[in-house]
Amino acid sequence: MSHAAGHTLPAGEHTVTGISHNRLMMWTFLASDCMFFGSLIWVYFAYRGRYFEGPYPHEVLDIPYTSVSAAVLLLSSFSIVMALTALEHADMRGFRGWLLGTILLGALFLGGQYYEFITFYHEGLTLTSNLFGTTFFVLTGFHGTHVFIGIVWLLVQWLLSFVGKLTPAHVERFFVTTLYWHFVDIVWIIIFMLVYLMPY
Amino acid sequence: MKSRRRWVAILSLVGLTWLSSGCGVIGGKIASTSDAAGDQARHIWDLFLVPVWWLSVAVFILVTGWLLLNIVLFRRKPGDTRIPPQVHGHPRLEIVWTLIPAIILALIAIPSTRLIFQLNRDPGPDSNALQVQVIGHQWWWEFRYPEFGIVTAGDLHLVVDRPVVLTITSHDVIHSFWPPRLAGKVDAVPGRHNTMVFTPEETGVFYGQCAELCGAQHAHMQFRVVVQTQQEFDAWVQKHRQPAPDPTPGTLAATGKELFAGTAGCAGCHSVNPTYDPSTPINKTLMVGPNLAYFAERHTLAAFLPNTAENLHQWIANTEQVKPYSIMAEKWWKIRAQQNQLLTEEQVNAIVEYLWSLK
Amino acid sequence: MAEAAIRLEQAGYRRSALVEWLTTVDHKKIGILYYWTAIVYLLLAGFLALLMRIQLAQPNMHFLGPKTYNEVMTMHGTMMIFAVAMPLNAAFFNIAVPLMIGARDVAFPRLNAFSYWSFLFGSLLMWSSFLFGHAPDAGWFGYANLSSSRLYSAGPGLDFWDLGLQVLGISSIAGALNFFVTIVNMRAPGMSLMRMPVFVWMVLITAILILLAFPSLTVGLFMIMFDRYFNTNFFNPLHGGDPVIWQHLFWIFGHPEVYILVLPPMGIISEVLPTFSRKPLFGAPFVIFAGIAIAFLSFFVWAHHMFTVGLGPVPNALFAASTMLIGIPTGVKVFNWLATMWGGSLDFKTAMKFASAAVWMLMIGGITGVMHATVPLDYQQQDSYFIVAHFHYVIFGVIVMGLLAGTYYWFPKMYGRLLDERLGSWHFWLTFIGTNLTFFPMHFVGLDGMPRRYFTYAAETGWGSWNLVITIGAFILGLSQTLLLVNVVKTLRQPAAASADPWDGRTLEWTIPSPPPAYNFAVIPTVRGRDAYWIEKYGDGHHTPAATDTMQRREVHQPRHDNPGHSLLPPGVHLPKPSWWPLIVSAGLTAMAAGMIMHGTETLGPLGFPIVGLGVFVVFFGLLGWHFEPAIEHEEAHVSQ
Amino acid sequence: MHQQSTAHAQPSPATWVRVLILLTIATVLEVLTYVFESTLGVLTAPILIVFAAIKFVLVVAYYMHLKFDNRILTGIFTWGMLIALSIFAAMAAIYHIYGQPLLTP
Repeated sequence: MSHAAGHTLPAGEHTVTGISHNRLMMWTFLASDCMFFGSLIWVYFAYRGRYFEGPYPHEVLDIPYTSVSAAVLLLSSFSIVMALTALEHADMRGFRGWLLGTILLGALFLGGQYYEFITFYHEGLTLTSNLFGTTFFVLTGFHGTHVFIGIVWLLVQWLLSFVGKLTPAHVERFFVTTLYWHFVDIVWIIIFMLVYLMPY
Repeated sequence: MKSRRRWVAILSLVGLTWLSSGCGVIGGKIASTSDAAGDQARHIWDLFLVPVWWLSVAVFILVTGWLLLNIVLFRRKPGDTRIPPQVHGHPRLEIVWTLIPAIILALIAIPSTRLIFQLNRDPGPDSNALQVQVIGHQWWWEFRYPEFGIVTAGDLHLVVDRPVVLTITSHDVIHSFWPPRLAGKVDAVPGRHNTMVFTPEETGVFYGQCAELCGAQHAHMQFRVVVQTQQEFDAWVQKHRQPAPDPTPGTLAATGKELFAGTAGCAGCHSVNPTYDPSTPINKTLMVGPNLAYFAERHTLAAFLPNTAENLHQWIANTEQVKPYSIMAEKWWKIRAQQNQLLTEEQVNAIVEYLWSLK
Repeated sequence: MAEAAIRLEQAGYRRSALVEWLTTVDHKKIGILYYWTAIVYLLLAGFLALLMRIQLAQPNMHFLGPKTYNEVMTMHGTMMIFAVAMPLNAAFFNIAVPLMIGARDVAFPRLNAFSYWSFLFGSLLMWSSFLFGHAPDAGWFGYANLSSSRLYSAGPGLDFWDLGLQVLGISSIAGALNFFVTIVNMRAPGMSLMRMPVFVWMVLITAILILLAFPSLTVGLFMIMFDRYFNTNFFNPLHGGDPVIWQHLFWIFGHPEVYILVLPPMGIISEVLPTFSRKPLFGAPFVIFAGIAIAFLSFFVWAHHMFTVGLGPVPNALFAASTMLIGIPTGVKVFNWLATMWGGSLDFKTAMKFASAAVWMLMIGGITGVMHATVPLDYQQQDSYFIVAHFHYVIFGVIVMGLLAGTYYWFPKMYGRLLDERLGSWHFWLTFIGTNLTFFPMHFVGLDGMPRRYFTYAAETGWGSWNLVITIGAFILGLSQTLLLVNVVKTLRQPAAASADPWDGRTLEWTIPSPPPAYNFAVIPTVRGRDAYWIEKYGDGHHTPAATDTMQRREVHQPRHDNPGHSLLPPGVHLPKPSWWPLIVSAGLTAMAAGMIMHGTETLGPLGFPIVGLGVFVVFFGLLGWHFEPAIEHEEAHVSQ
Repeated sequence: MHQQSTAHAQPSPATWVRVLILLTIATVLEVLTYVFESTLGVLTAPILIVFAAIKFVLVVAYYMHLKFDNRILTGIFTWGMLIALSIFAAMAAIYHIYGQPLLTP
């Protein structure tokens, strides 16, 4: 059994640090992505309250609804870590199940976001209506794009697991995917707090 | 061969040192920051000379001297296979040359920080400071005097030895207001109003320009600062509170006035009334084009040409050649050219005559 | 090249030279591709500079119109930064880093190829704007709202700029990830971080800077794109948008970018000076820590580009202080370089000439840099030619001269030949004189009040005489660069006779033949200290004696590329397999950008989104293909065993 | 070798469940903080930040294995976060402390 999501390196790879190239690259990429979402967030925050015309945040934001979708994304972090554990234990049935669950939770979150955007649109909040619309849609939209890419990536791996291209030998590769997925989740933790819950 | 190369090196370094010593290479020009005529420009130039310039010279001599010494003393002789002592470092020296720049920077930072706050100080209500609003447009400058309800363009009238508080903003893109001999520059940003405070110290006409890329005609966005005595300024204000008298009926100028207000379409963008409602917000346009009240008194035309009758004639008749991409070229001259409605020679003469009667 | 062909022949098939270059994943070849692409762009963007200098030679010239001037000025700046300086740096990352750390390749060879192709396509996309008559014209910094509103910048010019930069940004981030992982994970045994060559250190720091700085630019460019395409309000003052936000985002990227450009050349200087002084770098740990300090501070100084924006005295004073702090590590570097030369045995080969001149230029650029950090002085100097003088001393004087030093230094590792020293000397002196003649008088016109980015000026300003000198200097500078090409052509016509170690080098790349075989090291060396090779040859002069069984002896007699008898791979060496996927994925990426540009035009608008869709499709299936393709040529490994 | 130095109890599904429970509790408390915003007053913002930080650290340390993984990775991610946070603080100060009154259209 490989430990803690494959402390073992993939076959044929020798590294100075003992960290696989892929894992090191993913963490470095995530550090870089911190600055990407950071930039979006600090523009959002600089413009906070500079809304010359409505609809204003408190008029459109639906906290109970978004709390549920935030919980859905948190739950997907749990299910993907379960999928990883299953893969480490070479439990392919469990792996496929948890992974499918993760994909569905991610899709549920995206669907929820889509529904939210449509609702806001009908309440008059658009990309162009005011600065809140502009910064809100672009920030959450980029997050949604990250989720979408994550879903596609997971879906590909899920399909690969049926044709024997994703096996317990590829646990390191899958682990790197889970890192990305969790990062998308923690970005939402910040956005949920800063955009939705923080009082205006 | 070798020695000749060395001489090339030494001579070029000596030459550069001479050049950099600034022997008569700067100053004496209409925009020289070294010829201060206002307190802000003077403070800045003083800070530039002491301590910044002299510390720079010291660093320059230290580094250049050391480098030249290295080159002269330690050049490898042909066939020399000696391996010099392998010195890896010297922690005490490292401390020394960490401290040297730190001390130099502190010597600069302290007076600099003091000056930052001094230059940004509001002169307060007792200072009798003049209030002027400066609004950048593509590509000309508008000046409003809310105290007097006067609006003008191109020429900023100030009073010698009387502080002025400029409130600077922009109507379209970012510009930067820069009268080099009087003060530094402050950006004109749409949606923000920045302030600039200074006191002109000499009378005269001073050159100013835009310093932030603002589109095709960025280079043609000048203004003049006319620094007057209090009496001259009061007279100017007095005069500008009324519109200029109408030209005598029947003269060419009177025809020009008709054209200006009528078929030539000038009045669509330009007003000749020097007054405005002072409660208008700074970012509300009064008119698309510059206010032309008392146009004949202005120093520049189209924000860069000397204000002469020939230039004015050229500008109206051939706008597209004189200042392409300007609103007047794009939205007036080109459209009229397409519709074959360009003004005739006589009509242009009449308008020139009319504008020149505004004094 | 010849070697790879032999290798592939054994695998049962042979590829044409063109296909080989298109599919190569060998870092040495990718480095050469980077190098020549960037040199061609250097000449093109330099040509643009000469056009500007003709226009400004005298007052009221009518050589370039106002709009053309702005286009030429914008493309000169943008291309010099993103398509010349950064790729030239990347060229030397590729050529030198794996060799210096004793690795057989980079961590992700195909990603490396992807970086190159997306750089090539992105830059071609931007250059193509000239063909469509709409080059970007808002300056390399593209200040909003001039750049973000179609009201003030009509036509697709700024779209080319915006989307072209996005592609180049992706290329840079991919490259930085690759070199970060390579340096952290692939050093030869014994090469601890503090034994790493200083150039490799600077590359590591640069990679971190790219990774943390570029996202801010990416986000800013997206915002400009949204403003231009979808009428959002990011920089629209009518809805409360503040154009200054773009300046923050841009300079949060832009200031680290300066160090992204300058740290690798500083690393080259730190390799060249010791080699030609026969002395180790003086205070190497301090030079390294100075680099780290500069990199860290560079994230907190961005507003010094914005002193006249109206942030208020307190932010201005704080950013001035943080900016001045950068002067300290920079000074430490300069003094350590001078101390390296002190007491050495200085051999003024062309590389050494360029490196020592770069130290001197850095001093001048540094002094004027401190002047700009002094806020009140900046009120006068901001956006004047004084600034232009300052950053050209850094960008041309340090970065380009440092990279030219690298060219003369590492040319044997690129082509197995030494560049001609006589021509090199002429090249250096003309470049040195031209640089100073061009950029020094800019200080004077700047203090005389001449603003940047003016396409013309009036005679009464009195700026004409110095501008004529500047133009003459620019032509000397521009024309003297042809000497480099002459030198290269002349050198490449001679047989590849350079020895493995022509300069009596100090680092690992000199232990292997020039040019190195495809696999670099037959045996991965073991490192016993900084200046790994020097220690093997001579000892470190203190505790570590020279090796008896030197790396020199073990490594230099590795098979040469022109010796077919030794073309087999050493046992256990697996080479990455050539691949089309990097090329395909970057083509798809560029198609996305091109489609977006089309979407913004009137004539090609309807084609836009279908082409974006096609691009997405190509990228997705390209990535799948990439994923399924084995990364390593297993057959060859078997053949060799 | 690194694994040994940072050897921890091998995480198991039980750990993941425990973390999930903590995450859920933190989220519920977060939403409650929002609900009682008027009572909490100025404390609302800091409390929300603390809960978000707790959730953030839980996911990063456990689900993303940083707690069990090589310290280098923690360092890389922390530096990225740190610089992003510092710039966030600087931008917030520039816009909300030193910001100037805006011109309304």
